[in-house]
Amino acid sequence: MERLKVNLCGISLDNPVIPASGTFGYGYEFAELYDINVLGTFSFKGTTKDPRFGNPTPRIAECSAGMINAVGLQNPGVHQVIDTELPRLAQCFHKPVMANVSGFSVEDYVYTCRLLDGQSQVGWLEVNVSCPNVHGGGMSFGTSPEAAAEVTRAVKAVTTKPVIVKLSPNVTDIVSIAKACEDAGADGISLINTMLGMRIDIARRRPVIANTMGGFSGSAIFPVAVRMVYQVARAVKIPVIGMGGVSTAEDVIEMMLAGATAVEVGAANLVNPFACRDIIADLPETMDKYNISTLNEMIGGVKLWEKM
Amino acid sequence: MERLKVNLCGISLDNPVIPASGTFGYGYEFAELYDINVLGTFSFKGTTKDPRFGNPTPRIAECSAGMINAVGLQNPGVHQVIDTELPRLAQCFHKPVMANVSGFSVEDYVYTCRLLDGQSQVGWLEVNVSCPNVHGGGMSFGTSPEAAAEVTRAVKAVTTKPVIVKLSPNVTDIVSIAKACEDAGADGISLINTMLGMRIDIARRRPVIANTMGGFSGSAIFPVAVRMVYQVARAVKIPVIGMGGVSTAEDVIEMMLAGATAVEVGAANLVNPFACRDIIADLPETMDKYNISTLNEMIGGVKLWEKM
Amino acid sequence: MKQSIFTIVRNRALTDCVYQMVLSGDTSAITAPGQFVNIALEGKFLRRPISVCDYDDQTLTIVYKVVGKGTAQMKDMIPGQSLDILTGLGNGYDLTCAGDAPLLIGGGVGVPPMYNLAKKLRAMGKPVAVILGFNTQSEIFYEEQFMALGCAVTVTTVDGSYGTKGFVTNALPEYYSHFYTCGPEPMLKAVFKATTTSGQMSFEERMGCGFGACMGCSCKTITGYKRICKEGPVMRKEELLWNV
Amino acid sequence: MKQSIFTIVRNRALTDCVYQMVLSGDTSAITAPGQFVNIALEGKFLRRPISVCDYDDQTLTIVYKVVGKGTAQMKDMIPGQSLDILTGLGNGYDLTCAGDAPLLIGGGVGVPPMYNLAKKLRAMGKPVAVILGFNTQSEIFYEEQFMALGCAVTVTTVDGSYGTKGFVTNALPEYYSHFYTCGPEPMLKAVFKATTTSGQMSFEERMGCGFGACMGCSCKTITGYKRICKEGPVMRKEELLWNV
Repeated sequence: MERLKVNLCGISLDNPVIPASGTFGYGYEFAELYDINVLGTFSFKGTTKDPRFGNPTPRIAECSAGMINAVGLQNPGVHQVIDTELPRLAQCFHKPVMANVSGFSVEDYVYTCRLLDGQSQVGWLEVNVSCPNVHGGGMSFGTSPEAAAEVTRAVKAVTTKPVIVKLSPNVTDIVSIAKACEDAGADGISLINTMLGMRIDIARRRPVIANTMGGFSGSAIFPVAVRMVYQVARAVKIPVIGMGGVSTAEDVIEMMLAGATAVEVGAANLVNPFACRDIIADLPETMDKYNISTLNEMIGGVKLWEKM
Repeated sequence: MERLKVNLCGISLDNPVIPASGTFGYGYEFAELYDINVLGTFSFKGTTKDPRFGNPTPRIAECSAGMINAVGLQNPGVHQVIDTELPRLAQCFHKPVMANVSGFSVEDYVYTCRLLDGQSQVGWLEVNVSCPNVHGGGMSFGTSPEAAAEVTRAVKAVTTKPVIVKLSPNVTDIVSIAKACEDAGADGISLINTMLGMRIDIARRRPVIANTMGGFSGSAIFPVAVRMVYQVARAVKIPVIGMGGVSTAEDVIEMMLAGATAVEVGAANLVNPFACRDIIADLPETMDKYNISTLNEMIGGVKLWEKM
Repeated sequence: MKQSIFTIVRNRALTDCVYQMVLSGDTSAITAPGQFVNIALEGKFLRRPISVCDYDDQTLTIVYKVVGKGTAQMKDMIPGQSLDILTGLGNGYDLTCAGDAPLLIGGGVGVPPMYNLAKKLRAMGKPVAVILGFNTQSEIFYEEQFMALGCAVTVTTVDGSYGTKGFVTNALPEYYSHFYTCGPEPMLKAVFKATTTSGQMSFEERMGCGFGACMGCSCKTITGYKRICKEGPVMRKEELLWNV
Repeated sequence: MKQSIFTIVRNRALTDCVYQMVLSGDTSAITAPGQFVNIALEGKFLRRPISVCDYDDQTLTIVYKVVGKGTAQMKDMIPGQSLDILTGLGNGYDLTCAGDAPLLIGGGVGVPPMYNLAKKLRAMGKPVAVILGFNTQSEIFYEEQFMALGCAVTVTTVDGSYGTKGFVTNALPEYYSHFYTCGPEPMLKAVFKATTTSGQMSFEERMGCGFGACMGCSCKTITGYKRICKEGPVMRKEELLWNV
């Protein structure tokens, strides 16, 4: 369907809908539920150099219109991803996949990105400098322009595919970090990762989550995501992937008007395993309702009120 | 009711429930709905040196589990507050009130705080360095430790009553800002103010709010508020007022377990004008349900899981 | 203002997208036509402000247009279901300055508040002229209800498919003593410009609370800042800052 | 896994806080006793995972304890109301290793999944011994249902108010070929320690999705990391990393 197509860093997407990392595994399990080739693409589980079990359980807390997770980058490590997960994915997904990478040092990021960059199935590298659930790493890279730029530069030096840097919303000035990544060579920016949140079980008088705090996602964070996507998209020239609480076709259009070239869907997949399939199916009718001929022309289309 | 009492900066509160600034006017209008003396106290409408109309309308946007406002500190100015609003309040409220102050320069804050400090009805000064809806002021003071400390120091120099600094959540490191205020002489910290958010009307393809962005509040932001209250309360020695999405007696207890000495209720007042009265009425039964004898002993009572 | 639970008695379509809902409950806080109510809806954070079309001791009638998810939710509700409603909001119309020949002008969803106003004025024994403006015939509602009150009713349609072709301002009578109006802002501005007498105009604005707490719906007038939900929604023509 | 809409046929209290809900809908995705379903509730972000107590071609029976706002909402639902449910979640119990004298041990809300398991084993013609553990007599449910299946039922209560005084482990029979259990972790650990045969144990954990996507409920086993919602909730005694 031509009217849904967008171009993300030189690669055409049939539609802008992308399941977000950590909510779609390595894809093949969702392929048992529906044909995942209807997706624009998807971002696979955050992958690190070495295998990780992640954080102790409980890892999940419920909130109004959202949830907190503190999984802590559980993943089998890049070597098993290449040896086992990607071949399995190849049998059910025939589009370029987005490889989501995390690390605890610049060397980690370089090591993992170099290996995944060499995989023909991989279309983009999404470098996560914003995981709130791992200590001495993850988010710390995403809260300073210098650190984010350093990771970006180092990864760009060893890769050939588009590098999209995934930013944390838990910062004072998201624009300065996005610009630093752009200046360091990033081909795109994706945001927002989860917000650092906490819930307390008042009966037990302890945090609901064993790791005390975790990453808050779901429709509750959508207004913050739209704001940051808007701020970043007008400040950088590279494409922006918007995410954070997207759960309907309307949300996708709102994110694109704010400046997103593509849109990731996260927590919604955990509540409705068919969320992305349904959003894609709803897009044409929703576009008709709002007199939108092509999604591409929605990108950054918001017009401000004249200041009084 | 003894078991609900807490002490805020040397002043005893009958209960920790405080309507937040900007959701309760100058009190007397709510007094037509119920006896507002049931409140611990309330924080009156953000007051500035000069009268302000605020931002153009529309100023309000709805969100999942919350709302965005961009009122922009509409208020009659400190002189009319003292000449007209406070005398009117005196007829229906017989407890010390919390005076909420905003400004666009350190001099503004000093001018307004000095005048309100001299009013016998005023018990505390809540210095708002975190309004997201005014340009060249408000939030800018709340996003750097130095600026927040400078305002705090200047206000403390001309006042005798407890000064509580109200912080913005739109920062990378809330703890450093809270500590800077404590070091500058603040008697308390209140947080969180609203989160900067945005919604877009996809039919009109323009922001819902004339001012483009605004302050996001409501139960949606509660997990971020609990997290920041927890982080700040364990880092400072002065009392912390917790706020952000509180709408039930359970929420009040959760905030106190996180470290709050008192709790402000904001957006909930706009949906249910009797919200604070109802929360206070629900507290005793809720405390019984969770075997809580006094609220005072809940303050900072959360115990962490042992790390594995 | 009162917060209370109302029960839906009837909920029916008047046109493709305009519905009438009749509710039973405590209406004692409603003191004048032109006031509005604020309705809490399951799963929506903010209440929905809707003008009062008609009311008596135990019945409230509202006429609403389906514009978003909230009003779409309302149209699907059935008799017996209940709603949490704040009543008695806003100032409402002042009947004392109606004079001997009041003129009521309603445009689209601005028509409903005119109904109870007309009823009250008729009860005072006054002749009431009503102009109802719509875009086209299929959008017309409440014409016969106003006739049943004994009002002199003129309907205008922009496309001329029914009644007088054009805008409400194309149907102003020779003589009227005072006007009352409600409708979209362009219509209000046209009425402001075309009318020769004093009058009262009801305004719409996105509201937070609807009862004066949040300052979400403020506007500037000759007599200072006003909250459309509290000092409004009805403003005197004389206090508006329009130069049209 | 299937996502489909079920209609409530019955919803009744079994004890003060334990309820039984019978629903009709598409149960075709349920392949084994010990699986669970994940229920979407109005106004709650996450679904509520509940173990399957019994099922046939068009009926699903769940027995749930009211522990929070979500389950409180469920207990207030009435026949005719519908629920969005994910079915066929988790691995369920393996009947092939039951042996000649399977032993079923359920504690509190761990009792329900034992019911369909017992039914299946009885249908295979096996003698089934069941131990049901509760704190006190007022909490007991489903004893007669298990008897009706022809099981040898022993009830234990911690306070001795009914049946054998003490824990389920105080009632282990002389001989059994294989055990199946579900209940609170302290009970599972006691069973793990007291049993002499191979067995299968069903685990609980806070879940995000319930179908393996979020890694919210992972645990470590001898055979590697497992997701309680996907490779579990049933684990083999042999693969647990417990040294109790």
